[in-house]
Amino acid sequence: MTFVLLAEQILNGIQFGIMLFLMAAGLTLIFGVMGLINLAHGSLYMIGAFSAAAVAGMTGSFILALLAALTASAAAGALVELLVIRRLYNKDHLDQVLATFALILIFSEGTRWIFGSFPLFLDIPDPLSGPVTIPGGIQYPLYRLVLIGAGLFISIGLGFMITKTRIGIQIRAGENDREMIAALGINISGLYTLIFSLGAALAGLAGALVGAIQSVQVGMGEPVLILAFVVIVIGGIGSIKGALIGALLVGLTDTLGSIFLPELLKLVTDPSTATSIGSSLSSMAIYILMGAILIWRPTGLFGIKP
Amino acid sequence: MNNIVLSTKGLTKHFGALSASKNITLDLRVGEIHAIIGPNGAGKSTFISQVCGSIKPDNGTVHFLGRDVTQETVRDRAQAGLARSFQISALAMEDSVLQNALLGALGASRNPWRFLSPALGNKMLVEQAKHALDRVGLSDHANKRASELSHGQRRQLEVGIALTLSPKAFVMDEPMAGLGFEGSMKMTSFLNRLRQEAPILLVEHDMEAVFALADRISVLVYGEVIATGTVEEIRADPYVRDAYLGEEL
Amino acid sequence: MMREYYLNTIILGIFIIIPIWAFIMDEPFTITLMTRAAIFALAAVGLNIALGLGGLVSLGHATFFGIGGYSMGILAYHAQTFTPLMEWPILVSGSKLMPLIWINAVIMSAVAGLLIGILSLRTSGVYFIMITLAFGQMFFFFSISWSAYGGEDGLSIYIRNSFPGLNTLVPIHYYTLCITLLCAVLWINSRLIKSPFGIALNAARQVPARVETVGLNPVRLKLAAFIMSGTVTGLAGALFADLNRFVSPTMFSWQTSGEIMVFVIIGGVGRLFGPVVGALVFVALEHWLGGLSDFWHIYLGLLLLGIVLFGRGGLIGMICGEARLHE
Amino acid sequence: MKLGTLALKSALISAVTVLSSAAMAGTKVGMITTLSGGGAGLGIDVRDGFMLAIKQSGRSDIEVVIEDDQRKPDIAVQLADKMVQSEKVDVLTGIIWSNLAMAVVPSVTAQGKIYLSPNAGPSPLAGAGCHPNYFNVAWQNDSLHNAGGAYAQSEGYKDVFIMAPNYPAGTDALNGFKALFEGDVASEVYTKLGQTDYASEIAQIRASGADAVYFFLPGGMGISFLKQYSGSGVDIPVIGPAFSFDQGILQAVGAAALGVRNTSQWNKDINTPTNKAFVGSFLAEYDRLPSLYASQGFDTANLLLSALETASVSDNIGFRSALKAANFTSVRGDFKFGSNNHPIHNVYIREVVREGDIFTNKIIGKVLSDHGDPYSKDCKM
Repeated sequence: MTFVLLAEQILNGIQFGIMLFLMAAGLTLIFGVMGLINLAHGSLYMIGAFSAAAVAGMTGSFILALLAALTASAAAGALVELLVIRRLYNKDHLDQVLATFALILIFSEGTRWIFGSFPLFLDIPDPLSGPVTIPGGIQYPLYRLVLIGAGLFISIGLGFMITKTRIGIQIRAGENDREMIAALGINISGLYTLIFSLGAALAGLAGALVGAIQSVQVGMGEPVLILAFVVIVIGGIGSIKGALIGALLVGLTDTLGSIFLPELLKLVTDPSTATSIGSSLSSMAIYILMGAILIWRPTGLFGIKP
Repeated sequence: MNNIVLSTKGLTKHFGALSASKNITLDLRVGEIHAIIGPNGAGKSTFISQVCGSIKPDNGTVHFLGRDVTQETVRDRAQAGLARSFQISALAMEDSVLQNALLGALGASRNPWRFLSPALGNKMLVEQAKHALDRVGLSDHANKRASELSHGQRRQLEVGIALTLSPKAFVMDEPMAGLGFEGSMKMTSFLNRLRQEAPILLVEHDMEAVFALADRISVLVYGEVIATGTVEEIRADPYVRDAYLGEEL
Repeated sequence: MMREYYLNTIILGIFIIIPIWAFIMDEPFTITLMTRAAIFALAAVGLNIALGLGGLVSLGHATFFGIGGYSMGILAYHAQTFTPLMEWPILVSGSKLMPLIWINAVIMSAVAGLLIGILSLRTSGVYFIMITLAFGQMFFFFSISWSAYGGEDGLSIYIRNSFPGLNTLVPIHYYTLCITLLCAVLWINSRLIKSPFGIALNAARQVPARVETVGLNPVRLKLAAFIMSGTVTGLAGALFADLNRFVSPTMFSWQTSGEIMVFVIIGGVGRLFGPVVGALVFVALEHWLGGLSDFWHIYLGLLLLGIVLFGRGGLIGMICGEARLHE
Repeated sequence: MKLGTLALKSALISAVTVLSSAAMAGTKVGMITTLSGGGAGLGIDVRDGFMLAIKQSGRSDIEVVIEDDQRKPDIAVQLADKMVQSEKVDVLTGIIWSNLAMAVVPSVTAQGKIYLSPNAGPSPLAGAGCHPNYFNVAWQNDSLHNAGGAYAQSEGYKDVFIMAPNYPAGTDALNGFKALFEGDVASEVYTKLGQTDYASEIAQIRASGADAVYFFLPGGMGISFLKQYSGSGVDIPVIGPAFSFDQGILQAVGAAALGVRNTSQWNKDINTPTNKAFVGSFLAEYDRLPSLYASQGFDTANLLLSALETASVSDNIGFRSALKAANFTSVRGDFKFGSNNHPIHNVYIREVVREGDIFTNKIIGKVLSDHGDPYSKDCKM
């Protein structure tokens, strides 16, 4: 295991984590402020990826594709919030899980109906394709570096928005005390719609950005959704800081686990078994991590104690 | 002093910078009603929660029946015979009044692990529950859903559940709230008789009831007991009048 | 509003009349569909113990469904290949006998329920939903890579396991077994609701603080409910595997957990026959809507959404109104 | 899910068929295949290839019932029950995936039905679990991986990085590769099934110093890997089985796949009249180039048709020997069944090229001739 390989893997883990954060940030905000579990967040990720792929296919422009992803997912988010989600705020978690599970079915089948069962493709724009050499002699795909940069930029922006702006103050007020924002005379339903479509836009952006290095297909959102849930549960639901740390933790555990676990096992057993068991363990690793953290701290790392 | 059933010594609890209880020392003796009064936010509920075990104190001890129970759970204390009624009704609202009372009887029997025989077919449990309902005047409502009870009736059921436990001491958080005049009168006379069965630590806002019932009164202000004494002593205490009773008297 | 009792009788009637009709008309596939509905119903009745009575929103009940399935798969696989299941410390061989498989499924699910329950019940609310989901995912990924028993490919059992006195390969015989088990569990469940345990559990769901102040342990009550719930769903898993003569990691997937939950919700949470109605409606929709449109999941989604938003208490709630008190 | 029942009934033609001795009562075929969800493209191609051959035969006494298994084993099993119990079919076919085949085939063959596999060839069904009612018209799963190993050997690669998802077909794939490859394995990596990001594996490839990469990543996994690989700057040559480079999927992979060598028993440029006619008529009928899967569906139907010429399905033993004779012209060229009813055929190496706007394959050489599978020795029937 050379330094170069290790450094590259850490970068991979960070890149994965940052993309998870874009998903998780929306989820955790929506839960923190509105108290809603949204399983359909993965569908918004998928909507972002499909809109980007469709627009890129028509215009050939990656920028337009990203804009389309943002607009489409934010619009879908706002629409869903107005039609369905706002009726769920006062219901229990069970109803929320079920209703948003129903939304997954509707979105997935609807997308399949419109775009068919075959995967779409979205290419990395030429200026961003290919590898670059970064200090330390590491060759790394430029696009992935851009993803890390973009993700960090958005995280900082989000942090700024939450701590410094009027909207952010309202959001934090809403997390602490829902009645308080009503007392402050803030238009709650407007604020809720705004937060929901902000979360949706972040998910859609993540879908489009990641879609360029993966295949864009129906059902792409659910695996990411589950990971994003793992992230916010580890971080503590409602905490943006927790989501960021949780996302990086999950990204690094997943990436490094799949490399180190087989290597570690090779010390005690033959290579073939080691690879096989090692990769099984690594696919369970983040869930084991999550289970362990919840058993240690039942409300996650930065969660509010009951 | 073996007529002391329940006592606290130096109970102290901080929530961040706020001290909810400061060095509270008081006791509850056989056959008495000891009332805790104080303005809103004085720390009465926090104190009761520490007595019953749902909040652990930072400092100080709770003794029940001569035993240090400070580290014991709510359940341990309940099983030892400490019965609590809640300020905000904690009832199984979807269930019938009788089922709520049955829960108490079930707790007293300490054996909920019976899976196939209907609880209503168990004579002993049902008798116990019905008897308790009878005593708090809810027999006519036994088959109503708890959610259909009036606010006052819910308070009565709270006390009824406590009764099924045949406890050694009661801790009651505002049992008169919402009872109305007649209800308050009935409850007052009921508690008056109940003290012979087991002493009552009573938190109450209804001063008339408190002065009618209490053998002793402790006044809690900002988490501190500023005075303890008989009704007359408390009425006469200028400090108490100043801090709390004000023009009410 | 119809009395729930009458509705339940009608539902049981459907489960008896349709298969008999199908048997007379020689429509074995209809019997297979009814068997599927009965097994799904059993799985959901299991979940309903945790969900409806205990208030435990478990998004990981596929764990038990899968454990039941693999109990059947592993035992039958060893019997089929004449290899011992275990040689040390004692020799254990596989089995193709259903009662043995069922007992094994129940015990394994109970053990899993105990372990998962103890850890998960430290949390509550959303965290509970998510930790049960995480356990489900652990089992899912483990089963995918457990190559000894087929991994992702799953295990195929060539001939359905046997039950003394019946030819289980005949659809009506196997159906009889499944419906008998379903009825037995429903009967136990109806007793359970009214038992001292049921009353205590019911209160533990609504007001855990009250349960604690009468000296009972609400977490332990919920744990017991979670274990019972798991064993019933595990039993259903063993039956499902035998219906298909096949087990695979799909049984562990979170979509399976979601579907079991959907059965309960469609029918009505906490209602004795809620899961049964839900499973029946689901299998019927799958069959009829699936025949009409490729995209039948859209309609299923809309139906679910309608029930959550507008129908309090699922289909049973819509027909019979609010649940009656258990008198 | 009933997508379409094709019953070509015409009084005139059926009168003719009644006269032809073989299939008096008509033949009912049940096709269970994947028509929705991930991997639907494969099922659609098998179906279209199969139905094209049935249509070209002009026979009206063959009814094909088609159902969608959604790539879920339990649905497939349920459909198989329905086909056998309710539709009462004589022959089953269509399954794409090995795990679904393992769930369905043993039980339907045990119930006396004929099963013709147009795609999956899991090793248990070729070895100890073989059955006289089971015929595989595509390949045994190892076939293309054996060829991958043989090709790497013939190219003189010394140190190969091999990779597959962590599931039985993945393990089989890598073992299949190693069977005919004598050089070193730089590293053997198992990825998660359904994995979409291969950054970590690509980093390992970069660090490994291997002189070639062999990978088996079916479906969307292959698309993701190739797109990421081509953007990573690693330029170690890549070899794989046909599955990730087939006609249906190549357009999604795009230029990233250009130049990749892959193994296949068929390609559209195999120069036989049968194949040319197939490619032309498929293009005319469906307005797209046929894929490997379409060719397998077409072969499967033609095998069935050839057997129906000489025997009736009701005569199980006679029909089986008619199938075993494989008296039809496969679009892949030479074809016969081995003792375990699995194909013995040639396997070629192809290269991904661009023809106008379309990415496609061309054959650049033959890797294995008359290749069977190693499991036939375990098959006792």
